[in-house]
Amino acid sequence: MVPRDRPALRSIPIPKDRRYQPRRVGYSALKRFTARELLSYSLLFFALAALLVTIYSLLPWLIKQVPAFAVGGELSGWGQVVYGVLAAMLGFTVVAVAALILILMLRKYLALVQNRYGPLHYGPAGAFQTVADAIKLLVKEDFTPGKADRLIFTLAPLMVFVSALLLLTVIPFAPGWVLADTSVGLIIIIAAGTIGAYGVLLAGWSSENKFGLLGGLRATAQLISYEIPLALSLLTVAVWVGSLNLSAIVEAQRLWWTALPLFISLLVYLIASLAEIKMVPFDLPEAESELVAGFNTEYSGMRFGFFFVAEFGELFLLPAIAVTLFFGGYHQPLAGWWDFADVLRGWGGFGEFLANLYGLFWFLLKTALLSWLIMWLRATLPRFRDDQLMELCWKALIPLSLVGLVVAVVLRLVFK
Amino acid sequence: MLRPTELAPVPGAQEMLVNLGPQHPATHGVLKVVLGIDGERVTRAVPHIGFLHRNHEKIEESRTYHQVIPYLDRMDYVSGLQNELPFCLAVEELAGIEVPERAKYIRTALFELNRIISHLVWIGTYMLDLGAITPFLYAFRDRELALDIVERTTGGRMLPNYYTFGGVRRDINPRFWQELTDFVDYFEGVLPEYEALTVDAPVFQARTVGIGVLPPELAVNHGISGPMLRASGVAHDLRKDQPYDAYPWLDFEVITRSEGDCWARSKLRCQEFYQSIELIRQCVKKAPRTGPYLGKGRLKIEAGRQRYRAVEASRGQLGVYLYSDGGPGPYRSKHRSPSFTNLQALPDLFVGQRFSDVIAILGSMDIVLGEVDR
Amino acid sequence: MILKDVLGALRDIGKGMAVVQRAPRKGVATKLYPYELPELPPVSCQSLALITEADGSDRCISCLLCEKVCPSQVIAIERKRNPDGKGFVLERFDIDLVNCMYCAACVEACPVSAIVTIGDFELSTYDLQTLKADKEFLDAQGRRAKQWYSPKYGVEYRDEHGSIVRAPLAEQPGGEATMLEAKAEESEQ
Amino acid sequence: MSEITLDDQARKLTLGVETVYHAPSPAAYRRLGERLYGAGYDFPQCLSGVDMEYGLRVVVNLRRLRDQAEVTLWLDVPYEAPQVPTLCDLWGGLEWHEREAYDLVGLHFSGHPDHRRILLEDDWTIHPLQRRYDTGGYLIPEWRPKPWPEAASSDASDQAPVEAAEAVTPKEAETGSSELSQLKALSAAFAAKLQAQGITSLKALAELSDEALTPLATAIGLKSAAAVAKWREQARQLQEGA
Repeated sequence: MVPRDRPALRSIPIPKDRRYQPRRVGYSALKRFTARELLSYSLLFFALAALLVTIYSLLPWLIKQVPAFAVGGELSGWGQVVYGVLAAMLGFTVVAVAALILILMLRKYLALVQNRYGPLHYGPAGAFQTVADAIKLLVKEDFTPGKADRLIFTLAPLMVFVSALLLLTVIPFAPGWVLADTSVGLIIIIAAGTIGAYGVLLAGWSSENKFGLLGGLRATAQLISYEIPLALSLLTVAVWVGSLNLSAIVEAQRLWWTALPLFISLLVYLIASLAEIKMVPFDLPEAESELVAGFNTEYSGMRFGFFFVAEFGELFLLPAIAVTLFFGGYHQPLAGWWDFADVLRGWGGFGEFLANLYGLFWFLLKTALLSWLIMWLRATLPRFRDDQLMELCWKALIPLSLVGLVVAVVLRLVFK
Repeated sequence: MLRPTELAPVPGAQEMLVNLGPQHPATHGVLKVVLGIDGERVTRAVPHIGFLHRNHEKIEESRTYHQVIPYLDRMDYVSGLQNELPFCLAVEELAGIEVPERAKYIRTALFELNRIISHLVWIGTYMLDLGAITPFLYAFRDRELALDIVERTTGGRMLPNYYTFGGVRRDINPRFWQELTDFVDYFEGVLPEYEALTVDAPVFQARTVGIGVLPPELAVNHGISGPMLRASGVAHDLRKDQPYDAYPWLDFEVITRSEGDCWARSKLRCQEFYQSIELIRQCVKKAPRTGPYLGKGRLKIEAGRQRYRAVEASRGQLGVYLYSDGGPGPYRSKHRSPSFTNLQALPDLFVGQRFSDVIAILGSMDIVLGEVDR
Repeated sequence: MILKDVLGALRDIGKGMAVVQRAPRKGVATKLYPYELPELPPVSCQSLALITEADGSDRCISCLLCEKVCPSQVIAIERKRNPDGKGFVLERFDIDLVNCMYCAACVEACPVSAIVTIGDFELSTYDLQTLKADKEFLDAQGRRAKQWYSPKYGVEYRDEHGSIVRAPLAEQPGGEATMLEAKAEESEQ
Repeated sequence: MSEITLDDQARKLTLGVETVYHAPSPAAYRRLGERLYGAGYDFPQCLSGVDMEYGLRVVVNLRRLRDQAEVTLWLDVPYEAPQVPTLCDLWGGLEWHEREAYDLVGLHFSGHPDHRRILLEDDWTIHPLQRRYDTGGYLIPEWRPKPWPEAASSDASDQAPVEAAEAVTPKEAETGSSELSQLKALSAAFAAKLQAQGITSLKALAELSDEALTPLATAIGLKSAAAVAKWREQARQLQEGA
């Protein structure tokens, strides 16, 4: 209601020495946040993730191009060493970048549904916020509480992170693009999850903090309990397909996804993986309003960063496993009828590469959709209580996963 | 401070003492509760308050009646306007100041608006306690709209200093009733969303149904008031039982629920949203559009007069005991804050519950530490 | 029975998820504060200021009322007899804006609307001593303020010549009573 | 309210709209409380302590939810014997209010299950809502207790002797105010603490031997020996100047 000839209240000038002086650079860019922006940035990140995964998957081939490391089409002794070092580094990068992207996307998505902007100031529409956060975590003081068990306190975050990293090695991103194409891929997935439970327990225990201990115990109970339905639902896939090799499982889903016959197992897997990620509604181990920060109460700096990256890396990896096992992996939907990848493969050597990229695209798309589902749940739900969590696991999920197993056996006997 | 007896172990329990607070995300301020925990089971709870103590009552001894009012806003800073009313009522009754009808309606409408503001803060922080962040931001989004109305009317958002003896301090702006109507219409539209995210949500129900049941006899004996008492099935509401301002002319029913658990308290507050909306509508309809906003009267209270006057604030019975020695200010004014009295039920409700439930119960009590410690 | 419960629970969860997904339609509620300043109503009491007339003289008549009514006792006034005329002139007018509660009791007590509320909320400082406001600072605040409010005169502002003008009735927040009073004054003129 | 049989000395007052029962003695207060509880006053509203300047008064506001009747209960106790029987076994809601009245006003509630300070720290020494303290928590030097009013006469003689450490016998009545102001010249805070130790003038302070001064300095909170010496020197100079 202020008339035009009079400046509005907002323009009251304040002397400079008394004024709070904000950064006024790039204000026009700040205002541009919309849902469309979110989408376009997610596409960019999508490309970045695809690039990283491509390099990661092409690593053996790249190393073989160096004559010293290749012997008759296979890696030489030194080649193996170089490959091992580079693969570990690249794997770390892939998980870290995936985590950074997912953290940013989660924050942006939560901001979108909560009528706010979210990170906005670093990079276009806040795109580099997580990078800045990562740098901040890296340069923070490496602090250990006085009473903590130093060795375990230091090693625990690494165990959690390595468990996430191990999952990465067995996932086929495209035909042939898999680091360890072992015949026991499913077993490795189960084993890796168990290591993470140890890491969380030791983190809570070694930090000599009551909240940390409570959080660690809660996490252990939760993770170990949910290993069972998780493993059982993974087992149904093995029963149905008849292989523990993930590539073989993906190849078996060219036409029909496993999700259709093994619907029950899929449901169990999704709920159990939510619990494994320790995300709402199963975030009891680090329930902020109850246990301050749970098992990572005493952690700061990059040690906390490892937990954080591992959690969000799992937000990428567990949906990735779900996609691999239940949603046809890198295949486009109904690839058994007509597959664009086959068309691409017809073009020869480079077409093969393009076909793999095409598979990677579908893989990442399905994974992103599943991750988004988890984020959506996180935006909606409060958290369960610890005993309800256990009841859900032991009274609902485990019987349900056994039912799923029986269904898988019966279906296999009938249809194959 | 713990007494030695409190440190003695409970026989048969492997107990760990945990300090819940004073700096803890779920204590809504600086409440400290020493919890004995056996596994996840709470074996004892000893609350410690006073971290925010400012001794308003001593300050008020050296202030005049008018100067006391700004201090009252600081007690329950979530619904600041409500704190001023019992003091104004007590002084008006002692000094015999008449309040014009229009001022009564203005007061009542703002009082109910503050109830909405307060319950919005509660719903947000309670969901935050239970692990959901989204309703918190929705609640604060809508609270801003209500606070804007308060600011346009009184000049302050949370600490308005608006009620005074004989009415209100300054006239409302001409668009006040229209603003109220607009807000109430909007808010009634959003309320189902809150209910879908809170009282109707299955996970919320799993966390709250049957948790922290407060028996009505215990509630009455402990002097518990407000939504906590009404959720236990006791129909005690000072708006109806000892009406003040415009409430005698408004048409409403006291809401009660019989369950007495955390869910009942939450549901009751959601129902009170609707009730407040309805009351504001009635105020808008019935309030005279012209007339004085401040009654005439001489602010002189004889020596030896005393009065205990209470109103039904958003957390319960908010009262003031006023004793006058004939001077220009209160000789002694004791504030009976609902949070302080409701918090006494804490050990009774906590012991035997799980650690997660403790948070749910504490949140459902809806305490404001500024009011507890005064 | 169990299936019905589970399905009902899933339906209710779905309802909540739908609410969350529909929320972005309401738009962004955040104000980017340093870049977007809030539209404060003219009555908003963010800070205090002293008003000087267009010729530079004080409105304040040194009646000490504000000093007396201040609940937190942060106003300190010293005055002396006006050497050329009746009344008093100010020697010192200090407000401790750190301890001030911004209850605006002084503004209501002031018989000449010399002390007013303004909407300047950007007084953040690293040094609290800068908020022990003296008369020069308060005068400067009054000169800088584009509009201000006092219950007696309502919203006022300075026109381009620097003289103080009362805002038109449509803008006055004071309500019907104040408006009618003002109308009566206008009709007299 | 007619169903309550009054104690032999209890007075029923009607102040405005309020009904007040004024108990003459702690025992009568307890009996009145029990009778009110028996009469159905089930909802404890408030319990306040008031410093009446001749003694302390406890005010209990009760409500009966059945018919919304309100009643007030008064008891006056002298400063020397602020013992009040507790009512929190009848109304659990008065427990914290009684603790607060003890904490801020200095009433002692005998029989209270958890008789601790509630808002202030446990090692706080004063009860700030008593009129003898100013807002800084220091003793007001001119403060004098008023004589006990005849109307509210209490059988204070049958009170138990003071046992609690907090029951401060006012020293101001015995000493002249000029001596007090001498002490105040040092520091109001220390003057109050010194008074509690029985030192009422600079002369008494300066004449104190070192052996006697050291525990005194500890008691009033002076930490280092240097601070004690400096402070004592200051007192000596002041006394010489006077």
